[in-house]
Amino acid sequence: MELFFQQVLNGLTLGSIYGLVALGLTLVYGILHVPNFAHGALYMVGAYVSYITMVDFGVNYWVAMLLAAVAVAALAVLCERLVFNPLRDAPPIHDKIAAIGIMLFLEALVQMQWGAEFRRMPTPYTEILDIAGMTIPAQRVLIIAGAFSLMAVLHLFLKKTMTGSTIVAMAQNREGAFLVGIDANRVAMMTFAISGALAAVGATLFAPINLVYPAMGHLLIMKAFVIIILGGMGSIPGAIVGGLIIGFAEAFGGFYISTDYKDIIAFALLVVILSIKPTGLFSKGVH
Amino acid sequence: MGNGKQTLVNRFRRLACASAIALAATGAQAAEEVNIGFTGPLSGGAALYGQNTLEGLQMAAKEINEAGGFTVDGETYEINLVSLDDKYSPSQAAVNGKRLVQQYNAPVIFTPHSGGTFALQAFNERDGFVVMSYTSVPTVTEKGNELTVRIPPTFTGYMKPFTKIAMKENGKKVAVANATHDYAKYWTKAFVPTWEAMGGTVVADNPMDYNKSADFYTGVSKVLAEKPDVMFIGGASEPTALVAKQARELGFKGGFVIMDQAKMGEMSKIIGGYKMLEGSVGVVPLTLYEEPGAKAFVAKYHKQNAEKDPTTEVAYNYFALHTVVQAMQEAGTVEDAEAIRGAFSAALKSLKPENNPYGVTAIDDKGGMMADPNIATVKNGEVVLQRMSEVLAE
Amino acid sequence: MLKIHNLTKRFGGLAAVNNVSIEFEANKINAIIGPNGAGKSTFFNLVAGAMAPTEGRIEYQGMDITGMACDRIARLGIARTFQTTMLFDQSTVLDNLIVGHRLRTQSRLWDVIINSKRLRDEEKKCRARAQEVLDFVGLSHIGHRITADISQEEKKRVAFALALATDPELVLLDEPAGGINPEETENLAALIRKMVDHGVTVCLIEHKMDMIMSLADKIMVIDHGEKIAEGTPDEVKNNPLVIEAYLGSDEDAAA
Amino acid sequence: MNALTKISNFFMTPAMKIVMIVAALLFPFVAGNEYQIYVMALAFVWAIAVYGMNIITGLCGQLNLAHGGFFAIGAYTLAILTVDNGWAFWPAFIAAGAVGAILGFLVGVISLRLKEHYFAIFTLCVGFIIYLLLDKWEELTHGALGIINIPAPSGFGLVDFTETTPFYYLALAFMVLSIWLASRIAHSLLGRTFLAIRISDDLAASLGINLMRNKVLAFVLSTTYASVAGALYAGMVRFIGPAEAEVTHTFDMITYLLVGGIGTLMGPLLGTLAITWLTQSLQFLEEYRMIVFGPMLVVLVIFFPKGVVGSFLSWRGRRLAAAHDASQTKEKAASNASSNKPSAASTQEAGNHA
Amino acid sequence: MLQLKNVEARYGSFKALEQVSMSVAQGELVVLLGANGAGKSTLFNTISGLIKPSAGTITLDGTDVTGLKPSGLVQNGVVQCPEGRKLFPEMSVLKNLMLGAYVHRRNKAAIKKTLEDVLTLFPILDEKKDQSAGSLSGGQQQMVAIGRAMMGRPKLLLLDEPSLGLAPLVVKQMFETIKGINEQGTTVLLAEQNAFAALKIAHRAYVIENGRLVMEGDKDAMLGNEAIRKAYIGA
Repeated sequence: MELFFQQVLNGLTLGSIYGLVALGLTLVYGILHVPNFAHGALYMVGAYVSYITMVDFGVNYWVAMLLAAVAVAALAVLCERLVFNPLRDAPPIHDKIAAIGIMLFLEALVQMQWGAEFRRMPTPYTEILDIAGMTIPAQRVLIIAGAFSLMAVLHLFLKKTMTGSTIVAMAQNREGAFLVGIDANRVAMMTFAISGALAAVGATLFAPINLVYPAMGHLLIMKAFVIIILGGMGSIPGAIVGGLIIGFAEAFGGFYISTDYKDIIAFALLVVILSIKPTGLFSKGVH
Repeated sequence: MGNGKQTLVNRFRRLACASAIALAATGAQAAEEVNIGFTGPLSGGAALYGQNTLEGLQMAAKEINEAGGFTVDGETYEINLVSLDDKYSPSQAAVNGKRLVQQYNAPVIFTPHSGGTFALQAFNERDGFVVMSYTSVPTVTEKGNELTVRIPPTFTGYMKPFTKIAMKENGKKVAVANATHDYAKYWTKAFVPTWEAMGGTVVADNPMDYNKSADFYTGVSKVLAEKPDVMFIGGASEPTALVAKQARELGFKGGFVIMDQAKMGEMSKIIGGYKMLEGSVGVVPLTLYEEPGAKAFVAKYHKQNAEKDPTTEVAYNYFALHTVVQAMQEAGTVEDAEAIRGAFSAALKSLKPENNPYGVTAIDDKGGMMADPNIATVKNGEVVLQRMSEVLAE
Repeated sequence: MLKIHNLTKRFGGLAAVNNVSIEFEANKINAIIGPNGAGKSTFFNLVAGAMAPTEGRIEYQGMDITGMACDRIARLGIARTFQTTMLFDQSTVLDNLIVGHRLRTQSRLWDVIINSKRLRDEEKKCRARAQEVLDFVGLSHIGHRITADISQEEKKRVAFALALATDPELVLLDEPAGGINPEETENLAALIRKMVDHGVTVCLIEHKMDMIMSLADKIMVIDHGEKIAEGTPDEVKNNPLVIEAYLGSDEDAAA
Repeated sequence: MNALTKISNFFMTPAMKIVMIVAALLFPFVAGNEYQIYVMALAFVWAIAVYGMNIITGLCGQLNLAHGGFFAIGAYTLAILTVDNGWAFWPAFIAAGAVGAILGFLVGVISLRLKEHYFAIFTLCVGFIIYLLLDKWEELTHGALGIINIPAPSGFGLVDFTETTPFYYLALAFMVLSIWLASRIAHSLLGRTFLAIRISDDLAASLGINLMRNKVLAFVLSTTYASVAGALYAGMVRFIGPAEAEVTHTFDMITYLLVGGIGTLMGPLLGTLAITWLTQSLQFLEEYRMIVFGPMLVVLVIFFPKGVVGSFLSWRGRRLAAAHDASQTKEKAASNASSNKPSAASTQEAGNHA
Repeated sequence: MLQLKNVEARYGSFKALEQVSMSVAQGELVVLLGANGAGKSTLFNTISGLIKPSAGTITLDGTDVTGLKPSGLVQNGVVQCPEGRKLFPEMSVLKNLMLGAYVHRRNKAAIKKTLEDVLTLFPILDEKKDQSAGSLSGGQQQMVAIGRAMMGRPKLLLLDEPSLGLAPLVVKQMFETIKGINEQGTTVLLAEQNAFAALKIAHRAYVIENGRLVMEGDKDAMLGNEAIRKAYIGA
C-alpha cells in the first residue's frame, strides 16, 4: 500500500510537470495553431538560465526561477516576432519546419556556450519529509505545489483579468476579438511569453531532481504533444488532465509493468485513444 | 551535353576543394606529417563523451609534437590529428572513416563507440587502416577483425571481484537497476550469470533509461519492493549518482555494484561524499590511483587544466595514441597498417610508464588490451583500493 | 432527374434543412435562393453526399442515393463546384483539369508501373477530355498558364471545366458568380446556359438576383431551412412570402 | 526566347536527363577519392527514402513524421532476416520492402483517418514507438546493442558490393529506378489523383476520388520506398542500431525535401545532395554546425518556401507562358492547330512539377 | 462624422468595392441596403479596418483613419457588431460584454455605467449573464453581440445584418432596440436585407450593388422605390 501511494506521488510529480509544459504548448496552439516543436528547447534554455544564475552568480533559487522565466519569455517573444509571425500565412508544414530549425539552433547555442555535460541543479530544499510512512523529498512537494499553484494562477489570470481574457477570446473567435479592439500581435506575443515562462518555471522546478543538459527537452516535448492531443489541442483543462493521465500512466505502468517500456506507455495510449476517438478525449469543450 | 557534364564535374571538384580547404584549416601544415583520424560524437547528446576522448588524443599529439615529433626509419614525423563529428551515428562514422582514409591517408582511426567501430570494420581491412576502438564492448574484437584494437580492457574481468566483494559486504540478493544503453546491456549479460554462479539470486530486474528518464523513483521503488541486499546500478556517473541517492531516500540500506562506466569519485561530487555509497564496489578516477604512472599523468594533466581532473576517456586515449606512435616506431613504418598493428605487443612493453597511466600490460591476440585495474570499495565512508588480482587471490 | 423527399438535416437541435421536397427536371437550370444562413449550402452538401441527411430521401434518376459517399455520387454523374475555387496553383490550367476525368478510368498502380496500354489510352482520354472542357469554357488560350496567374473569373471557369470533366449529368454550382464583376457574371451566365444546351442539368445557389432571374428555369426559395416557394422566376418574384423573406413584410414596415 | 529561357528549357529536356545519368555514371572516375563516392552512394540511398516521403507529403499533402521509423523497419527486417535467420541478401531485401508495405498499410489505415496536425503528431508518435520498440524488444532486435555483420548485397559473378564503387552503381541503379517510378506515378492519373487530395479532401471526393483508398495507397508507397532505402542502407553500412529510427532522421528528410522543393520531381534528389555535401563541407564547424543550420532552415521556409526546384519551376512556368503568349500575338493567324503544340509541351513539363 | 472617398477593396483581382463614396453624419441612422454578396460586409470590414482598402480614404471627424488596425478604429469609436455575431461562445455573457469594453479597460467606473445601460437595454441578458454565450438562443446571442458592441461606447456603431436568422417577432424588437440606441445619441450604420423594416427606422439609405453604391436617398424616397426591389429580387 505504501508503494502504491509512492506511485501516486510519482504520478503527481510527473503529471504536474508534464501538465505545465503542455499548458504552454496548448496555449500557443490555441491562439496561433502552431505546433511549436521548439517548446522543449525553451524548457531547456530555462533550466540553463536558472542553473547559470544560481551557480555562477550565486542568486537565490526563487530569483533564478524568476530570471529564467523572464529570459525565456523574452526569447519566446523573439521567436514569435522573427519566425512565426512572418510565417502566418505559409503552408502548414512550414511553421513546423521553422520550429525545428529554432530547436536545433537553441540546442547548438547552449552546447557551444555551456558544453554538453550533465549538470546538476542545486536546490535549497534537500530535506526528506516523512509523511505517514512515505518518504517524500521536499523538492517533490515543491514541484507538485509549485506546478499546481502556477496552474491556478494561470487559470485566474485567464478567467478573471481583462488581459488574460483577450487570450481566451482570441482562441475562441479571432475576428470577434479584433472587433472589440484586441490587438492580434499583442496577444500573440503575450501568449508566447506566457508559454516560455511556464516552460522556464517548469524546468527550474523539475531540474533539481533531474539533470540539465542540451537534449533534456526532447522526450518531454514529445510527451507534451501526446498530452495536448489527448486533451484536445488548444484546451487548457485538457492539458492539465492529460498531463496527469500520462504522469500516472507512467508511474503505475513503470512500476507494475516495466520501467524499460515506461516511455512507450504515453505513446501507446495515444495510438489506442486516437484509433477509437480521432479527435482526442476532450475535443468538446475546447476553447 | 559536354557543357552539362563539365559543370557537374566542376561543381563536385569545387565542393571537394572547399571541404578540403576547410579541413586543412584545422591542422597546421608541416613537412612530414602523419594524419591520425578520429570520428566520434562532437555534437548531440553524446558530445561531451566524444570531446573527452578527443581531448586525450589531442593531449598526446601536442606532447609528441612539442617534443619534436618522432622518428621512424630515419625520418621525423609530427602528428596531425584530423577529427570529424559523427553524432554517434554509425553511418556517419563510416562516411568519416572513408574520408579519413581516402583524403588523409590516415593509417589509424580512433573511434569512441561500438557502432562506429562496427561500421568501420566493414572496410578497414580492405582499405588498410587500424581501428582504435574506445569501447569495452567485447564483440568489437571477438569477430576477429585483424586491424582492430580495443583500447580499454574488457569489463568482464570486473564480474568476479565485484560479485565477491558485494556479497561479502552486503548479501546475496541483487536487484538489477542499471541503464539500458548498449554497454549497460553487455554488462548485465555478463554480470547476472556470474552473480548466480557464485550462489547469489537476482530478485529484481528493472533497467532504466538513465539518459532520458524523467525520474528514477518509479524504477527504484519497484526494485526496492523486492528487498535486495545489493543494487546493481550504473550508466554515466551523474545519473548513476542520482539513482543511488534516490535509492537511499527510499530507504535502501544495502550496497551498490556500480558498473564501471560510472566513476565513484565523480558520483561523490554530486551526492556529497561517499557516505551514500557505503558498502559499494566500483571503480574510481585515476586521481585516486597510487601507481607512479598514474600520478605522473595526473600531474601532467593538472599542469594544463588546473581546475579539472582527467577523465578515464582522456587517460585511455592519451595512452592509446602514445602506443600507436610507439608501435609505428617499432614497426618502422607510418603507413603499413598491418605492420603497425603487429607491433602493438612490443610497443606496450617499451612504452614509458608516464604514458601508460592505467598500467596496461599486454594486448591479447584478438586486439583487446589487458590490465590489472584498481577496484574500489567504500568502507566506513572511505574508499579502499585493491588491485583486481589481489581481490581474486583473496 | 433529381427527386428530394422530405429532406431534413439537424445539427444538434437546430434544423438547417427542414422537410424539403422538390423535383429538378433534366436539362433545366434550377436555382436555389434564400437569405444568408437559410440552409442552401447544407442542402447542396446533402445532395452531393458530403453529409448524410437526418431524415428524408434523395432519388437520382430513379436510384436512391441517400447517404451515399461523395465519390460514389460523383461517379453516378453528379458534379459540383465550391464557393471557394480550389485548384493547384503551381500547375498549368490544363494540368489541373486532367484529373477531372479520373473517375471514368480504371488504371491502378500496376498499370502505372508497367505503363500499360490501358493507362496510356486512359491518359490520352483524360487529356483529350481536359482539352475539350477547356475549349468548352472558352479558355483554351490560357491552358498553358500557371494557375496562380489567371484571373478570378478564369478560375471560376476552370472550376466549371473541372466539374464538367467528370462527365456529369447534373452539376451543382455553389455561388458561381461570387467574387466576380458584373460583366464577368454575364459571361458566366452564358456559359451556364451553354452547359444546359449541351445536355447538362444545372442546379445552382446564387445571390446575384438579376443573374438568377434571367437565367433560371425554376427557382426554389429556402428560408430558415424550409422551402417557402418554388416556381418560375416570375412566380417567385411576385410571391409575397419571398418578398417578405427578402425585404421584410409590409407589416414590419407598418409597425 | 532569351538565353535564360534557353538554359532553363535545357534543364527539362531528355538530353539533360541523359547528361545527368552520364555524369552520375562517370562520377566514380572523376571523383577525387573513394570517400566522395561513398558519400554520394549514401546520399542516393537517403534520396530513395526522400522520394517516398515526397509521395505522401509532397503529392498527397499528408505530413508523415513516421518516415524515419519505416526506414529503420526496412533496415532491421533485412538485418534480422540475414543475420539471425540466415537468409540471403536479395530475398531479405524483397521481404524488407514487403514488411514496410504491410506495416505501412496497417499504420495508414488507422492514422489517415486523422487530419492535418493530428495526423502529423500521430505519426510522430508512431515513429517514436517504432524507435522505442527497436530499442527495447531485445529478443527480436538485439535492443540497444544493434545488429552487426550484416551482409553486403550478394554480387553477381565478379561484382563485389562490399566495394564502394560497385555499391555506388547499385545505389544509383535503385535511385534511378525510384525516380523513374516516382515520375511515372507523379505524371500518371494516379499522381494527379494524389495531388487533388493535396488541394482539398472535399474537392477530391467531389471528383469521384475515394479518399481513404488513395491516401492509404500513397502511404504504403511511401513506406515501401522508405523500407527499401533502409534495407539498402543496412547493406551498405552493415551495422545498424536503434539510433537509425530516431526522429531526427525524419526531420533530416523533411529538410532535404523542403530545400529541394516539396512535391517536385527533382527536388528530393537535389535537396538530398545539396544538404549532404553542405553538411560534409561544414564538418570543420563540428558542434557549431547547427548554429548555422538551424537559422538557415528558418530563413529558407520564410523566404524560399517552394525550395530550389519549386522556385525554379514557377519562374520557368511563367516564362514559358509569357513566351507562348508573345508568340501567339505575333502569329495572329495561328489557329488551334499551332497553339495546341506548345501547350501540350508545356503541360508535359509542368507535369514534372507534380 | 464618417466620410468615405472613392474607397476600393480587392480580393486578388476581384474588386469587391469600387469607388465607394459615402458619408454618415453625427446622430444619423443610415441603412445600407443590398443583396447577399453585394459588398455590404466588405464595406463594413473595410471601415472597421479588417480589410485594407486598396484605394481611397476614410476619414472620421475629419481625421484620416485609412489603413488603421481594427484595434485603432475601436479606440477611435468605430465599433462593429458583425454578421454572424462572432461571440466568444464558451465565455459567459457577462465576460463577452466586458470584453466589448476592452479598449476602455482602465476606466472601471465608466465600464460599470455602460454595463448598467446595456443590461437595462437588454434585461434578459442580466438574467443570463453567467451562462455561456453559445448556449443562448439566436435572438439573445444577437443581443449579446449588440450589447458587446455598445460596451465599446461607440460614436459610430456598425450593425451588420442584425436580423439574420431571427424569428419575425424578435426581428421587430431588434429594430425597436436599434432605433432606441440611435435616439440616445449613437450614430448607426446598419446593413440589412430586411429592407422595409430597416428603412422604417432609418433617416437615410444607400443601396449597394456589385460593390458600387447605386443609389442614395432619404427614407421616404427609398421606401417607394422599385429599384430596391430590383436590387434584392432582380428585375
